[in-house]
Amino acid sequence: ATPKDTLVVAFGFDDIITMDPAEAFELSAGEIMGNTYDRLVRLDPADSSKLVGDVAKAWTISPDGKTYTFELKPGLKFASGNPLTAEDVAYSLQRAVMLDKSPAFILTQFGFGKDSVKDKIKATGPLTLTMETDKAYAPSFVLNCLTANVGAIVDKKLVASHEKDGDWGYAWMKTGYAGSGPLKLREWRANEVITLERNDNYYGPKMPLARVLYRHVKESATQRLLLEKGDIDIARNLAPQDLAALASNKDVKTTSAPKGTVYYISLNQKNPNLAKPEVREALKWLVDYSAIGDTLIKNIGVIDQNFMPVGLLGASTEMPYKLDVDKAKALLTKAGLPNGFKVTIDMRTIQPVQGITESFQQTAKRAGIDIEIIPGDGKQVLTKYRARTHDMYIGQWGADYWDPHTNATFVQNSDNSDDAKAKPLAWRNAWIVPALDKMADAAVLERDTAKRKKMYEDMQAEFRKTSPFIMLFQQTEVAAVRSNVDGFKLGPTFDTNYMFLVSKK
Amino acid sequence: MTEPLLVVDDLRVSFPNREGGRTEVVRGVSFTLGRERLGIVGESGSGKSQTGRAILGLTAPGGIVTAKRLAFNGIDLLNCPPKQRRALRGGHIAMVLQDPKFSLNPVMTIGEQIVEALQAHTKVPGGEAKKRALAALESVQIDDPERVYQLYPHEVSGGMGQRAMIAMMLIANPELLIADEPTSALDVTVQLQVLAILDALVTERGMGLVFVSHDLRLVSTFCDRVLVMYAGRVVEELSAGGLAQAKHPYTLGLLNCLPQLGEHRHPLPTLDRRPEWAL
Amino acid sequence: MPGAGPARNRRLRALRNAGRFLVVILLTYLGLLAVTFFIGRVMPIDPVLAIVGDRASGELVARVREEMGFNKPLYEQFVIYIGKILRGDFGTSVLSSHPVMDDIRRAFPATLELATLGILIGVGFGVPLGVWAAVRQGRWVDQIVRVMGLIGYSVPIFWLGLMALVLFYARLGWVGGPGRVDVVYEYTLANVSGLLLLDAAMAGQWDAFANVLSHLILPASLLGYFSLAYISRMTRSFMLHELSQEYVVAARAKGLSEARIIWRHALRNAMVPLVTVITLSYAGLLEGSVLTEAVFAWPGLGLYITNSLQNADMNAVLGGTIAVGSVYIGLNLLSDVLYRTLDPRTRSR
Amino acid sequence: MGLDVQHLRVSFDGFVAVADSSFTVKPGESFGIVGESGSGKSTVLRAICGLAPRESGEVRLLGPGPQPEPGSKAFRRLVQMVFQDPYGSLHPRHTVDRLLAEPLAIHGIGDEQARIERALDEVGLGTGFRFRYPHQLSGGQRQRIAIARALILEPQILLLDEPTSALDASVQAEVLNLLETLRARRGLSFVMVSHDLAVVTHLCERLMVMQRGRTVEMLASGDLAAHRVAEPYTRQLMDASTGFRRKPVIS
Amino acid sequence: MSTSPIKPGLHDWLMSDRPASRRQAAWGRAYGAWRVFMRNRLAMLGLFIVLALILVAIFAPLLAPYSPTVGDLRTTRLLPPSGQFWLGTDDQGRDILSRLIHGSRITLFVVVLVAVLAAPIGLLVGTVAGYAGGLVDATLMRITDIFLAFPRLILALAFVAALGPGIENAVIAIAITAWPPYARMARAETLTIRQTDYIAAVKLIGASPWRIVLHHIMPLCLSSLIVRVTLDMAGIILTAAGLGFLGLGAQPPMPEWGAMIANGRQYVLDHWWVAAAPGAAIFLVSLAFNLVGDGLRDALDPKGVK
Ligand SMILES: Nc1ncnc2c1ncn2[C@@H]1O[C@H](COP(=O)(O)OP(=O)(O)OP(=O)(O)O)[C@@H](O)[C@H]1O
Ligand SMILES: Nc1ncnc2c1ncn2[C@@H]1O[C@H](COP(=O)(O)OP(=O)(O)OP(=O)(O)O)[C@@H](O)[C@H]1O
Ligand SMILES: [Mg+2]
Ligand SMILES: [Mg+2]
Repeated sequence: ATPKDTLVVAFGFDDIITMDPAEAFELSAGEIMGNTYDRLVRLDPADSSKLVGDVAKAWTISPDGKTYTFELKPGLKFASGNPLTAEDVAYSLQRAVMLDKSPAFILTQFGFGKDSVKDKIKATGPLTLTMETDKAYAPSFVLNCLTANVGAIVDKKLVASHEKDGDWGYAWMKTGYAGSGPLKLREWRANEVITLERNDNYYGPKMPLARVLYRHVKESATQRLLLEKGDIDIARNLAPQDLAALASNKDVKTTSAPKGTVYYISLNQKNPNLAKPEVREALKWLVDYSAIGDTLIKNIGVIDQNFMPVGLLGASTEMPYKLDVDKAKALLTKAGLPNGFKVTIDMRTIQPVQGITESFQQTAKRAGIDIEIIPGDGKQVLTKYRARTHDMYIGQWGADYWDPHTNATFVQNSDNSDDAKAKPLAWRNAWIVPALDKMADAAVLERDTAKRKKMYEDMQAEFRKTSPFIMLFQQTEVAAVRSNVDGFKLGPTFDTNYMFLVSKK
Repeated sequence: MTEPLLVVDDLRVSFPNREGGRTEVVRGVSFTLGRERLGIVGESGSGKSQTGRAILGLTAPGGIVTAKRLAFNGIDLLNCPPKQRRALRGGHIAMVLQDPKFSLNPVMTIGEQIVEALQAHTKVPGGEAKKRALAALESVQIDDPERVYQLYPHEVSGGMGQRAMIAMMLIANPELLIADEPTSALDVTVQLQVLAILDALVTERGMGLVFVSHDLRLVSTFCDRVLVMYAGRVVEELSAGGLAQAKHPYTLGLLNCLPQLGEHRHPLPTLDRRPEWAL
Repeated sequence: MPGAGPARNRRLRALRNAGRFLVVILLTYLGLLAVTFFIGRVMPIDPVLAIVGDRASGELVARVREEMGFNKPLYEQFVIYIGKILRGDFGTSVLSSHPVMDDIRRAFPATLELATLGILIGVGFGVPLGVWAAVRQGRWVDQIVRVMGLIGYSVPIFWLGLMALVLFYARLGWVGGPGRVDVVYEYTLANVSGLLLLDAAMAGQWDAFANVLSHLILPASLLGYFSLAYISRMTRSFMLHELSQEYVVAARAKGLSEARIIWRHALRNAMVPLVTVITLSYAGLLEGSVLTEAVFAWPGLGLYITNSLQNADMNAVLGGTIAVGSVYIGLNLLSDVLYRTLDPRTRSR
Repeated sequence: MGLDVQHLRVSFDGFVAVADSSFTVKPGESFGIVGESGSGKSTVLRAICGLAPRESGEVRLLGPGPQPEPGSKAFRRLVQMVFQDPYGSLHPRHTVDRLLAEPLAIHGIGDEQARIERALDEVGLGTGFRFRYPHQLSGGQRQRIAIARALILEPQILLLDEPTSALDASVQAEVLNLLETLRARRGLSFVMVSHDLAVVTHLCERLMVMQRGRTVEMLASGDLAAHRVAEPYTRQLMDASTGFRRKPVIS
Repeated sequence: MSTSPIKPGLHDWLMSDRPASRRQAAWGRAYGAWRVFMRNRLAMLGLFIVLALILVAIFAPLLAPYSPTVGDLRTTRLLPPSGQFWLGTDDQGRDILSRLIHGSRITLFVVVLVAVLAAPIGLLVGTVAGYAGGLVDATLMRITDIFLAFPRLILALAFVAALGPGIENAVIAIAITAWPPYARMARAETLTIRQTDYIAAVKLIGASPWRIVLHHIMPLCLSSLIVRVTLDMAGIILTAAGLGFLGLGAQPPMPEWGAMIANGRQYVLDHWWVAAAPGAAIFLVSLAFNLVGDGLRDALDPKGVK
């Protein structure tokens, strides 16, 4: 059994590489950041489609749409006891830009450069802060980006005290903690345990429990046994069959939420066969969507044929494709490949990806397409994908921040050369459609939300028809929870899986 | 005592063969032994060692031993309980094995192995046992018993190993010793020393000795009686100094074929084995 | 041979042997380093990806690659790599953000504890079973030991592990579940050596000790069962050889009891080759068993190294390799020493 | 062909097995070496044919014309050796046929079949043994095969390392007779090692007595038969070979 | 007692004490070994299983009731063993029995290839090192040590990663990690063999070192090697399986037994048959190889053949 004042969570978190919000970009790390750091604004825990102020009490946008002024809540304190001021906020955002780690682009896309950030983001008073963007972006876009972990507020005094050789405290922050969130990080032992404790300095409602302990448990079956036995309170990485088995257990309930992660198969346009529009379409008719949805991803995902996951602005539920071998065959004949062709697919050996790939292989075979599966593990498949040397690739894309623009990567590609600077997903599949690219650029500047939504819907309509992406499903995160645990709710992103609301009976 | 020390009547030892049947390697050997020296000679494979082993009950697994009578001091060896048999071994009947190089446990010191033999039969405290072991080593004419006591078998020469083996087998004062070619691995000079030790034991302690060898001349100068074996049978029995009376062509052949110092026989006479000998 | 001459000779020889052994160790380490380096280069995994993740832009990847020195010529990288290691700097693990040596110091005791108990179980049951099978060669006991051993060898360990968990943990509740210790003890148990059993015992926290043991016993038994198969098989074959030796006949001729002959005489000789088998099995367990560690949520070396390799976290892989290599070298030395003490023939001359 | 050994010295890892040994074997002569176990007899033979490391000293073949170096392939055709242990000197997995064919193959001598059959005949075994394995042969038969193998290259000098000490008395006589016949037929030179004086004097004209790696005495067989020996050690050996004599019991 | 399946004339010809030709002698020896082997009932059982495996592999398409690669997600997924699917179905709705039958080919392929690759490498390295001694020995043994000291799975993983996935590469990777123990064993044996008189005798005849190693030493190390390799078969299958777990063995949907087990791992708690069936198959085959190995040890013992 678990201690009364401790929430024990079994969670596979071997992806975490750092605890620095300016660098942390992994899903599991996002959850820790979400619980331990405050930011200017965050998604409303009660209704995640709404934005609410976190440390910001209010904000205004200048008429030209370029200057944002935030007013902070008064009397805030960090876990360390230091007061939280506008200075800290400015420092935190500047720090993220200066360090320029993976998630920094979320901020720098607004035109903050290493040399200009100090001028563009600055504290204008103890509790006021201004931020100046280079263009008049859609405000929802800007604010959504600020909910990301990279916008987390760190304790300037504390971080500065650990600074070495002007590293902005980077070395210390990898495992250190300098936040003000509802929980504070006590310890992170990679692949072993993460311990969060209640932060008594938190401005909001205090967590009813004293601590949250994450234990790294990889195997779904192991998590299930632990949960059944009551040695953990929440199991986070259960496979469909284990979820199904737990459904009949009185002591356990499940909760789920659609996540911003979509799974897809992509077709490299460098492959002459895959570059044919008819082939692209034919392959979309060769996935047995409904069977996959009812079996392999049951409970953990829902079929989705659009690149925008449900929950984001402009998401679509159009699903024109289903398994239709005859149609695919006709398209292949039209493409001059009546007898099919041979092609490879790179796949990570994890479920449900492998099951889906094998199913796809079987259905494609029925139209004469011979798919060779190239399995790989860890970063191996990814290395190949990023080098564009694959034929087909199956994988997932998770939202970087809670705004539709995060998935424009599916359509944006302005430079298709091998040494292009930005390498979005469209580039990785050598797909270049200038019209869509432009439309994506325009959408972030559209300040009318309704119009902006329409733009994304149009993009997706085109995308469904011609893109070399076979969109498969949107992930649903499911957690199995012991029945004595209350208040646990999964958010649309990992950053919004709030643990501090949980209590135990 | 009415019965002799050892009675062997129609001893047979057989092993399974590859054809699925059994082959008798000792075929009806009979003799009795008092407190005397009995020699057994024969060529390699004639069944000498198997005879000795059968008496101690050390026939290899798979072998079957039968006899009309096999008795030691009136105890029927074939039908007595295994526990009694084991108590007899070493304590009352001992055997010096053919090859000292392989008969000593390579990872135990000579001393340990001797003490162990003693303590298997009598309750002797450690200190006393060591003393007795040293005495035993000395009795087989080992010059520096203290040192040899601590040596491992590989650290002693063949002659010393053989003597240690004899000391080990004699320490429990057996009434009967079966010595299986105790000298064939040794130098001529050492050979004689070992024989002298055995001889003294018989004359001084009144022990019975079965001496196995393939060297007829040596055996006949050493033993009171000699059995000549061929193909698992005793083909002739000779008394000491009775070599001249030997009649069996095999015995005669054995006697003849050795080169002798100062003799010129070119070519040497050889044995012409006749199939009827083996019948 | 007494006298000053041989004694000095012996000392000289000992010195020379020690020197030779040192060179051997150094060469082995160098080889390990070179092979690890080579592996790092041939792996078709971009190490930068472990740092920046999937969603980073091409620009960032290029920049980090340069920062990490991955675009220098190979020989230069190798020199830098060797130079750092000579200074004792094994670098920082990309994945855990900790110095690699810290990680190893955490992961290794977990594996060590598991492997040690495992090998104790393996030897404790394997050797007697092997002896028994040898004594009863060809009889049903022999067959049962064989089949039992082979099952240990061929049944997938995760399957056995999960089934054992279901039975002994979930149903019967006899043992602790996955993980090294109950959550309650997570921050109350003294942590000095990282070997929780030892730490608990030294701090006198006997309830914690019992808890640690209850978590340890199942995976350790499993590993023990796994090594038992091999150990019992080899014990049997060595014992068969020993039991057919003349000295066994001689021991019988002395009138020793069968038990003494088997355990004192034959087994003592069989132990000589057996120590090598046992130490090699132990080394195998100390490499860490990825699957056992996964099933039992055991934060050990096997998972650490595998995970690092799959993310091309080569510093960590190197640290792990050095740890495993050192264990191997150490155990080799140990088996050498044991061999020498067990077999007097190797001692003198 | 004869053999000349001068100041031979052999040591193993610091241990001197043969300190200083010199002797000459005339062509066609049979020369014996006797001594206790471990005195270095085998080592002398092994050093002659290059199986033991020669630390110093010289080994030469005596005969007309230039002579091959010890250890060379040509030397091997002229000097062959028969080992002490008939059980250990034949490869356990090779048939007699293979054992005998091997030297022919190495030296590129044709006419295998005939030569093998002839060699088997010569050692009195006949072709029935041709496809047997060593473990299917008795000790005497093995020693005959070993002799056949040594002879199949038609050497001039045969080194015999206790060729009969592992054999029964009766078999020993057969092997000794065989060696004698072969020597007469082929005109071979023998160097024979044994610890049995009777055996050595039976076969050799001259002999050398060794003790602890040194030559103790060099004498002719006739001297021995007539008990004309100088060294006490030789005398001791001589006495021992007459059999066991019980010391008078002191009562 | 001996029941000979061979007619008396042939039997006599084979068992002849005096074979007339090399061929007859060789056949006779093989026949003798076979007779010894045949008398070992357990070894025969093992051989029977191995032969059955070979036959199953050869006739897999005829024997398998269903396709090994095609299943129906909707209707036949994860069905327990029944009259229709004797061993049940897997998560793709494929018949497990059919997969096992087809997988026997791969298992055989792996086992044979590893044996063919690793054993000779180990044998060669070990015998050469043992016979040559000195620098050659030191160098070869250092290399062996490094390979031994290296975490095996890492080495295999790295090689597979470098060579790319696929069962052939997995086999190569396993072979690369499997040879060092054989080398050590062969070296130890060589060290004793090279001291023997029969090696001295062939040296005397003038045989070159290579000839001695290849013709005289290797054959002697061979029997213990064969025994050891057959004992290792289970280990080999399972290492392949281990790579399969990590996704680096066979390419899906190949019915490799290890990969099948790996796949079953997820369903162990509720659908035990998915992993149990291939597990039992591996057990049976490794038991068979083990029994054959023991039988071979007896039959190859030089003193065992009359
Ligand atoms: N365990 C066994 N299985 C089968 N046959 C055996 C076994 N032990 C011995 N023999 C056979 O028994 C016969 C007699 O062997 P024994 O050892 O008594 O001969 P020996 O007269 O002592 O000869 P040696 O002088 O060589 O010692 C031999 O033919 C031998 O092969
Ligand atoms: N390869 C070797 N390494 C070390 N020492 C050796 C070696 N070969 C022989 N010796 C030693 O050299 C000495 C002489 O040995 P050698 O074999 O020549 O004796 P021997 O006179 O033939 O004895 P035996 O009658 O027992 O055959 C012995 O003490 C032996 O231990
Ligand atoms: Mg005998
Ligand atoms: Mg010798």
